[in-house]
Amino acid sequence: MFKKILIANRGEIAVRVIRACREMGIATVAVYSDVDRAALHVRKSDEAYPIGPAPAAGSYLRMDKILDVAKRSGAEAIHPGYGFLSENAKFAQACADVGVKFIGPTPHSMEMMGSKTRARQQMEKAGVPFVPGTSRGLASPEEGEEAAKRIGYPVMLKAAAGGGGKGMRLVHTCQELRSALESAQSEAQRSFGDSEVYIEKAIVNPRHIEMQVLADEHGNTVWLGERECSIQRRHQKVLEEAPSPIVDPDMRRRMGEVAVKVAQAANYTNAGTVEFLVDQQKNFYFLEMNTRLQVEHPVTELTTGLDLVHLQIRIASGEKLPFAQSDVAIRGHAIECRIYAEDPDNNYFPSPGKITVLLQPSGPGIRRDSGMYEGWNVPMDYDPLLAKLIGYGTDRQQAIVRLQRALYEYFVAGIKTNISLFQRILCDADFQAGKLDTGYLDRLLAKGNHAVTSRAPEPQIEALETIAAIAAGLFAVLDPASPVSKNGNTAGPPSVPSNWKQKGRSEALR
Amino acid sequence: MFKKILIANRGEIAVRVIRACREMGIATVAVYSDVDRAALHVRKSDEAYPIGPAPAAGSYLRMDKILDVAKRSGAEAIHPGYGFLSENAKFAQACADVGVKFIGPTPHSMEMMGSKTRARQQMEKAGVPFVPGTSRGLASPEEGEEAAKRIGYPVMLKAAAGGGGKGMRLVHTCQELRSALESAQSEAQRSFGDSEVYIEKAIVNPRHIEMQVLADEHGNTVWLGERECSIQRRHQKVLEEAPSPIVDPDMRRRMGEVAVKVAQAANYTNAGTVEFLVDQQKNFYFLEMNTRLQVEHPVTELTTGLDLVHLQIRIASGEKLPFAQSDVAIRGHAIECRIYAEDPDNNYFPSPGKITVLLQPSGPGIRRDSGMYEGWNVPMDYDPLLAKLIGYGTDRQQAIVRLQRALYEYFVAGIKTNISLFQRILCDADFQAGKLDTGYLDRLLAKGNHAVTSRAPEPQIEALETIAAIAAGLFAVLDPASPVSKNGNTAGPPSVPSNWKQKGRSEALR
Amino acid sequence: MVYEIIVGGKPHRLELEKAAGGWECRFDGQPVHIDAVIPRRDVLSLLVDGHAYEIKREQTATDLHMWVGSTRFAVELRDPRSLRSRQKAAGDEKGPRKILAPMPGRIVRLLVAENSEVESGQGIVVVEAMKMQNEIKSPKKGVVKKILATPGAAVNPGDILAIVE
Amino acid sequence: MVYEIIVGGKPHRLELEKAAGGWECRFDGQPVHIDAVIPRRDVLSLLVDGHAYEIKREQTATDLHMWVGSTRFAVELRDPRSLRSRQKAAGDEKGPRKILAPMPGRIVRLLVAENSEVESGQGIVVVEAMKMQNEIKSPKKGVVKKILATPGAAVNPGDILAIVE
Repeated sequence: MFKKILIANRGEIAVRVIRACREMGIATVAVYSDVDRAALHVRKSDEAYPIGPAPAAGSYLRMDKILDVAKRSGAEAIHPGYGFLSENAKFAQACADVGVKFIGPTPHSMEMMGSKTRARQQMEKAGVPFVPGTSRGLASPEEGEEAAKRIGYPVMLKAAAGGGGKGMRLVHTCQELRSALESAQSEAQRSFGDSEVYIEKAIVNPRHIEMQVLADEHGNTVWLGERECSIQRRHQKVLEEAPSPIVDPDMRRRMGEVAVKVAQAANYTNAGTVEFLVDQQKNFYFLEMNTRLQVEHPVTELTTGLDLVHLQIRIASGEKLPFAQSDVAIRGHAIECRIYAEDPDNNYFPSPGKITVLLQPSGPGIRRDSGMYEGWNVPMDYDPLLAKLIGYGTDRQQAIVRLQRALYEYFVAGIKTNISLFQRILCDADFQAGKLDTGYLDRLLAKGNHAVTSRAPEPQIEALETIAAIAAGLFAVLDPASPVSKNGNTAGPPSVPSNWKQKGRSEALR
Repeated sequence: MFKKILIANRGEIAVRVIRACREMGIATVAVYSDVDRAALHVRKSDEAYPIGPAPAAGSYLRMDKILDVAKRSGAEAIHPGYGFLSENAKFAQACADVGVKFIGPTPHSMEMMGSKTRARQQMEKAGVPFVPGTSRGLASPEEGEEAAKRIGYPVMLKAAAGGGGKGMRLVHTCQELRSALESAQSEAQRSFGDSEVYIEKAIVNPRHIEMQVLADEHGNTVWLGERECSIQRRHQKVLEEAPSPIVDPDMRRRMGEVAVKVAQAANYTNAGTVEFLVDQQKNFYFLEMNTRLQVEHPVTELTTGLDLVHLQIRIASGEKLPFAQSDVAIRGHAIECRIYAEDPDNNYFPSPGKITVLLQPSGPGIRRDSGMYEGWNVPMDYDPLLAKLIGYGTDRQQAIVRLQRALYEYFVAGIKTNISLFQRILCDADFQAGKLDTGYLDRLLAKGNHAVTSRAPEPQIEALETIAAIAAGLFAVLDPASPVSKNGNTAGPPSVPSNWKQKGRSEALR
Repeated sequence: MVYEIIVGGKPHRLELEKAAGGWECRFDGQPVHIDAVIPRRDVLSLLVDGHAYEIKREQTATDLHMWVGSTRFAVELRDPRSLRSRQKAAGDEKGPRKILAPMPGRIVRLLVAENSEVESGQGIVVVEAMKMQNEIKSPKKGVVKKILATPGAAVNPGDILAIVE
Repeated sequence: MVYEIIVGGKPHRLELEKAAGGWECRFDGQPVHIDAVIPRRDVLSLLVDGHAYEIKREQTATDLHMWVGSTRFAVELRDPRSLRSRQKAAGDEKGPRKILAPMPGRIVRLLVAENSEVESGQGIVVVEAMKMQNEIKSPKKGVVKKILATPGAAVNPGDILAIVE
């Protein structure tokens, strides 16, 4: 087993990996950018080294600096977390070159899965079901029109190197195809330096369901159950659960077997996730493979009783999987809420800044993986994931009510968070009925961003307003920090909400 | 289902029940004594009413005041938690008399189990195995000598109304018996107003293992697996786990079946626990039944995936058990540490007072049920249980390392806690090997109350001393709250550690 | 102690007087007995006629909010004895309007030049934070009198980015 | 900044000087570069040559402790510029000794009368807290000069219960 591991990441996932290492008796090495000196992962590690300025390109993405720290500190392995360098085959190769174990798959597997068309070709050989379409880039508009005619409209154009919605176009008719293809290709070229675009049948209202797999370096591969990840906004997952409300044991086994086939076809090792699109008839199609630990791995941990990070480390150190497929059983239900620093009242703008008050939930059925603390200044330079709140219950209903209770206890002041969004989702009738697809969240938000208050009856709101007013007065009297006439500011915030556009918010987080 | 429940308790268990009620959409009514106005259970409830002065006899034990609050607030049911009125059959009867549902068994079942001799007689009829001895009080010393001769020395004298070690005497020879019986009888009379004492074969180095049962009001009774509770100090449990390291599936099933038989013989309803003594040959003997929710119920919740408080409330509202015995499966391993306000460096003196700093652990496999918060003044009037830290893992080893990690993160300043004791237990070789009995903890403590530091190699300690010294200086410079020359106090704490005697620390907590 | 408090758009008068076991209050003249405790900074435990409320206070540079449970209320609090009075920014449609940074971030680019005419809702400047780009828009039709934002520069919430008149 | 610090029974001299990216320290004359941050009150994150330490400070009326990870160190800190100097309680075996309450509690009963002779370790007074009774004992053989504890009364940590001479 390794004696020391470097964690090439920050935030909640760095803390999560540090905890696993401490549990396994492994010393930890943190790296941090200039704005992360006081971050939780630095506080919790055994060693910590600065690697550069705030922008990730100068620090968390700098392979040379990270490998230099590994050398200096004597770390024998590197855990990349998710995002940053986690799916960078070059980094995995660079680790191998200097004799540091990369905790993840081989560079070869990562490269194969890095290109969507290459992965499709490989999976086609292995007999994996995927959405009808071409497995190669379109050479001409004519080729595209022909393929679209064969598979039937609507079709989706996708960048081979893509992700995060870039280089993607939904095309409904033959007339639209040519211009859509041109713009997809140029966007793909701009975004990824690769204009390759292929075509797929567009699945109407698909679900996004993924299967966790784990493979050791001795040829054993197992699946650990699916995660329902259909609740997304701007191609960004917001809430995930396991099991999926629509997957029964037979479908789970079939998906699991396909996922294992995918992993084996790629000679995959360590933890990985096979993503599927699922149509309304519950047909599932291979979408892509994520060659790293996912943000949402805790829901699988809670329903299987396993610790995926422990297992990642054991696999990387050469151990065999300590259990067989037949030992894996799914019990209960788990739901994860991604607590983001963003403002639900203002079109989910990012909201970095200082956390002035933090009340955190705990108790039965609640797991909290967090990278924040009261007094911490959330930097503006990274993605806005602050923490994950995961509820577990005997069944889905109990997981929901436990999360509702925990969200009620969760309070963050100083910055905005999306906590109220989860309260909306969890009490929504469609969500409770499990009627989900990737358009679900946009539809919910389109209903109007009602504050939670607006659902309460009017007299109750008035009563609570009275309480709020009395409380304001008592705070002023009892708590010396309270400023009276604080609102004398003539400027005020801009009264017209601006529109935010996403610009490649970390695909890593999907 | 009930619309409103009164919680006749305080501390972590009141918070735990309030959370369950919120999850079930039930309004909560808290009661509090004068020193508990700022307690967490008052902060978290929907309604709260004062019921008197700090001493429990004037507040939490006052049936009249509590029932008055139930009436005023319109609560339809009362959850008694553990301790206080939870095993008081008169209170259960008084609730029934005014039409408020007591969430627990009937007064009749409670009374039957309240007397150890009466329970023995009843269980004898039902064919339950228990330690050889008399099931009636001894009428004379001669009767005692005769019984002891029949069952063989060593024997244990026990008060019928007993608990907490009161009225108990271990007798090794015939010569000691007479005077031991006299002193046990007079102690039983003084402690319980009842001098009845019976005799049992003394089990050498027994384990204390208990079985959780659950019975609805429609005749269905199930067992939910055992808990190993052998780690005790002064008859007070300190750390519990599920499953027991020595119980295999067959033994579990046999103990479970006996426990169900015990419950059925008492017409038992709601949650209860059947305690067994287990000898070195793994024979188990009925000891007593606890007619309430136990402090250590979370370890059963984690290994079964069930929520016992939800189930208690559903049973009390008349629902049938939502599962059958065959649906119950034990998975993984859970260990609970009871965090007490007591000073491990000073013979585990109680340590009430203000919590000035509180850093609390979370993350994978960690459940924290707590009644404390930073800034809270822990009153001196109640038992010292502050919180429970429960670790869950795929197996016992993983539960241990996760707890060690979480204990490392746990920090309480201002008062003393027994956190370091758990670090000692969890890294002890006998504990790790599962070699436990009720004398285990006394033996461990007798090895000398080494601070955790004393196990580190000397150079490491010196290095850490240097860090401590530098830190003290930097605190003084950076943190304005730091007082220099704080130690100018001429008095200092008493230099001779005093000896503490237990005086009936809440048996409730067993 | 007397406060004027605006909540839900309506002004209220709150009188607080310390009494045995709590506070005697008058809220818009109505008497209420309140038991209040601050268990920790910015958290208030209120008991009103048996009902228990945990209220959290959130203060930013510009706003004061009270969270009653999970429900947030914007509150304005004035001590009538204080000389300061609040200048309403509303109704200010005619004059020059400052465009402020809504969060910390970095200026990515300017979308208009000084003295150009802009429509209401037209983008003025792009600010990036947390991997997202935010187009800050003009609150009104008018002329961009001044641009204070510099591409590449860091901004803090409340910093003036531009002035439209 | 210069401090005299006693830890592990030994005195040390600590010089601290603010420097680029941290502090230049001299610990007993040895130079060390330290990077220090206080993420929250009473918590200090130290980086020393790559090694990371989280130190918690615990202060009571009488003691100052540093927790390095899970290990606690009693520390005495003196600013040599300060006029106050610490009077050592140790070596005080000969004079009168105050017996102090070690925690908040209630006096249950007195075990001796004023002016009675007591042995070292003999119980003087019983204090109850958290359902446990604590016999507070004499630290030395001598005569109970004064008893300040009254049965039924509440005591706070550090309150003088009796004086033995």
